Amino acid sequence: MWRLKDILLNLVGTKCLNCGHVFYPPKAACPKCSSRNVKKVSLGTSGKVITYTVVNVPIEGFESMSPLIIALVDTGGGKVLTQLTNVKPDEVYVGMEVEATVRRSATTLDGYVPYIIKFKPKERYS
Amino acid sequence: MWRLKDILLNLVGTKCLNCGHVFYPPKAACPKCSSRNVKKVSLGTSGKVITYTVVNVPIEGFESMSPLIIALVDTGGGKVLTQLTNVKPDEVYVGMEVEATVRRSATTLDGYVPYIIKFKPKERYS
Amino acid sequence: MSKVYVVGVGMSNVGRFYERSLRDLAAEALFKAIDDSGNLTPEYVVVSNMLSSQAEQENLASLIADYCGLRGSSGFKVEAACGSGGAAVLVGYSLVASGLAKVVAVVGVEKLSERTTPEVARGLAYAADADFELPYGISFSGLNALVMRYYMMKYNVKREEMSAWPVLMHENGYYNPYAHLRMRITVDDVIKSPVIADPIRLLDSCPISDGAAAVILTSEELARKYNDTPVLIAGIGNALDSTDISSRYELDTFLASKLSAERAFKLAKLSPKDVDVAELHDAYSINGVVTLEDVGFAPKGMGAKLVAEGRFRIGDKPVINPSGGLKSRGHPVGATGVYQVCEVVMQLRGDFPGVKVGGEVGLTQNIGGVGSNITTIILRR
Amino acid sequence: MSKVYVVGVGMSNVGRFYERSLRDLAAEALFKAIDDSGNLTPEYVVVSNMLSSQAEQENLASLIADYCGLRGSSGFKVEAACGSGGAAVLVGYSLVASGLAKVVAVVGVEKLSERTTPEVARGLAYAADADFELPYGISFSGLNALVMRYYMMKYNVKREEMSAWPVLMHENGYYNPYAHLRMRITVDDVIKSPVIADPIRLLDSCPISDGAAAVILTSEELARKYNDTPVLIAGIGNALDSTDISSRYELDTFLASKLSAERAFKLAKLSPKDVDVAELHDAYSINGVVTLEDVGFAPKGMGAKLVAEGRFRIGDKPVINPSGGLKSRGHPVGATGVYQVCEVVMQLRGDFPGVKVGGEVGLTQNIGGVGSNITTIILRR
Ligand SMILES: [Zn+2]
Ligand SMILES: [Zn+2]
Repeated sequence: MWRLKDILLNLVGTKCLNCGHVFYPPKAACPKCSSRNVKKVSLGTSGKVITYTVVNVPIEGFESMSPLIIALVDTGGGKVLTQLTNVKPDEVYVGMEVEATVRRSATTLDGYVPYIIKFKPKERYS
Repeated sequence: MWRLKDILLNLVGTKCLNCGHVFYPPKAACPKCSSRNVKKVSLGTSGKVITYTVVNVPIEGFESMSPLIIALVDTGGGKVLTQLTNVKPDEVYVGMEVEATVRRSATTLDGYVPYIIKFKPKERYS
Repeated sequence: MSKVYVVGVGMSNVGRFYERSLRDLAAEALFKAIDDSGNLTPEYVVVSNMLSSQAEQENLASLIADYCGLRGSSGFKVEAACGSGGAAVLVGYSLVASGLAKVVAVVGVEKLSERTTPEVARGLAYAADADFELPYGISFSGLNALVMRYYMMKYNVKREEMSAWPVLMHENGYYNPYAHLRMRITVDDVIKSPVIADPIRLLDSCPISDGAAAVILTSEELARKYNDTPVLIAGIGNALDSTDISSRYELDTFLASKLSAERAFKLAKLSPKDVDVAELHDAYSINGVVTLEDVGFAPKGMGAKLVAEGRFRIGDKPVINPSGGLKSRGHPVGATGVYQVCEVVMQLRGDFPGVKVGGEVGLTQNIGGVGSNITTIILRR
Repeated sequence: MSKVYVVGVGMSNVGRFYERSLRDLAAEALFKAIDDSGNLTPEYVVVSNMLSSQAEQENLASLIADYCGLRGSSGFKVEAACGSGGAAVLVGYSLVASGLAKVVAVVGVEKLSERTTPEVARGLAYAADADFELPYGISFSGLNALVMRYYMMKYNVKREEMSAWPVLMHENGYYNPYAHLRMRITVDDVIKSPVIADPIRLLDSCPISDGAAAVILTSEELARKYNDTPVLIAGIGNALDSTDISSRYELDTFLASKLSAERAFKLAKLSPKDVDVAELHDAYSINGVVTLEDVGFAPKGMGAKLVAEGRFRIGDKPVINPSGGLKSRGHPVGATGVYQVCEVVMQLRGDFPGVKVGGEVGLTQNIGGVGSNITTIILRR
């Protein structure tokens, strides 16, 4: 997991220099045009909820964080699967504006505690 | 593991009723003639060491039992992969006479402690 | 390309069998299939399975073949998450069509009842992206829930309409003696069932099951010689999409469902309107509805609505999931794609012991991941 | 049967790459192989891997294909324990020979350096019988040690004679820029190295490595059109023995080695004396020695003695493991069988960047388990 720290903490995606397509997670070639001429790009730190779910039946290791709010967030740059935090399940809606924040994930099965980007509701007046 | 309790504790193999071949572990058909006409048989409780090893580099979960003496024992009925116990590594030899005894294995990854048949040197005068 | 036929099928019951081992279930299915074929001896044993690593067992082809008296035969395991079964049938097809083998057994098996629900849920998430999705704790239900919410909003589909799918599945599965969950349910039952991953409810979800299924594949020559009711694999196709859901082009369609179906139809020189009976992969109601559209049985956005209007049941063309689908028959993960082929072959032969459809042309579609690995197979009497 | 050619090969270095991911290694190998083929686009991506479940990742075909810009292609994983790579090449062969695909990529990959040694040792034991062998704590080294002691006693083979194998491997691997362990060793080094599982010592054992290798397979038509140096897959065969060691007929021979080699030679219409160069699967010295005999390069009981007498090195026929074998090149478990094919193809083309053999006919043999799943491949210039 430590191998991925920079990518997970900076929301790094890939941009295709051939066709311009931007995608996350990063890949070695473009899914649209197969070009290997791609570069890493930052996806930005805010976006909108495209769709979301509230997971009541957790997978092993996430029991104590349950229920989890998982969302697909469009940052303008690309879509990111993420957790929402600082918000109650019934306050989330499609189209909600959110911004990135660093939080800890569940301990992995081998005892590592990864820090990852989650998203919280955008603060409008601060 | 509890599913296997009877088989592991009674050293049950299979005998082919078509060609007479006996084999362990038990199978649904005979490896020699493919007949499904097979029945469970007890392999007996004593035998001779055909070959053995002393494992110094343990797999996960067996660290505290290391070094393990593992042997292939011919019970007359069939060959059985097993652990030797009540004996030091440098006392084991090919051809050694051994007899079955019930011991505990290492805790499985999900926390179960299985009891299994191990073999110990045959006591000649008791 | 040489023709390949299914000449034997065998299934264990689907359920939770605490007292049975993986090899025991596999042997039941394989022996039944061999007997059904007129006692052909497989040269290859291709095994499909996803999660035997949770029971610390790999090398399944050797394990199962030797347990079943086939020492010295050939084989290996094929894995494509929940789509392993369909992929393995494709491999078996290619072994026969290439001439490498005359008789191939494909054995799908899964045995998970010894693991806890969170363990199995984590295992199923191995079909997702371990680096970029697993750290968020997303479950397989959760990933499909993202699709379901998106689809329902985009096409203005009501909860009542989505619920028609599981009701139909249980109506069909009620008559299937192999099925895991044999009870009828109502739309009201679905809507009141507990929320697993909003908007997915318990009765939108398939059970995770133990089970094994096997098919015997052979060449035209042997098929005619040993069997009165060979069923032709007229078309077969597989397609991949991203493992992650973030980089998908569309959330309301499975690219790999479309592509694999197009490939299978092209090979078979047939089209969706020719299909009499299909087994689709409804791990969740939303998968059934979306692939109904992607295969070409319903216009985009209309899948759930058409089911709610009464389409796709016995008497219609095509009939969808007379087995009860994953929802009622159950989902023995790596075996599911092989169950589907067994069921459709029996429908075309006329000896399926549940809801009977008949007809000339059948289709199966088996999904791995959230639409990331899909195999479509077209069978013809 | 249609002819199938290898027209592209690609390998990553073999070693322990803490900073690299599984998909990253796979992409390096796949891109190199595609470039080497003259830029053919694979329709199928067949992945071989044994233990990605230890990193909680399955569904590798989708993961790797999409990471490499091949969304919409077809594929799945093939697993046969440490023999996964050879089995995957066999599947790729059948996809091309059947006409299902014109261009197939087979990508072997393994990435274990993030796990501890006991974890990996337990994982490798998933190739054994989880019900009847794992409860005894037997390691993979231990199982092979049972074979080694039996063999040495039966044929009166001395420790010094057994040690000639790893010495030759390191002599060859020293010149292989891809190899994991590039150092020369002596018989004395072997005899004084620590005991892992008596009588197996550290220098009898291969390292467990990270690495990825890929081959591009295609039909005769495309091979001639796009490539100046296509290498024919003249023969291929796989065989299974029991997963457990208890029920074996013989301990000093691998039935599956013999059977798979016979099948491959028969298809190629060749015999062991025609082979110029071979890559055998020496996870331990004893495996190299036993399969040297079972393939037909040495009489039973004479394998170790002949190596100690100086046979099988450069200038002899056949030359065995000019790559350095698993002992020196390393053993990236599910990728090893694909590495072997890359290496022999390069030998026949004349562009292997280490010890060069040349010749017309090459052979690879890849073993899963303790001889329980073996694939033999015969390549011809
Ligand atoms: Zn592009
Ligand atoms: Zn028999």
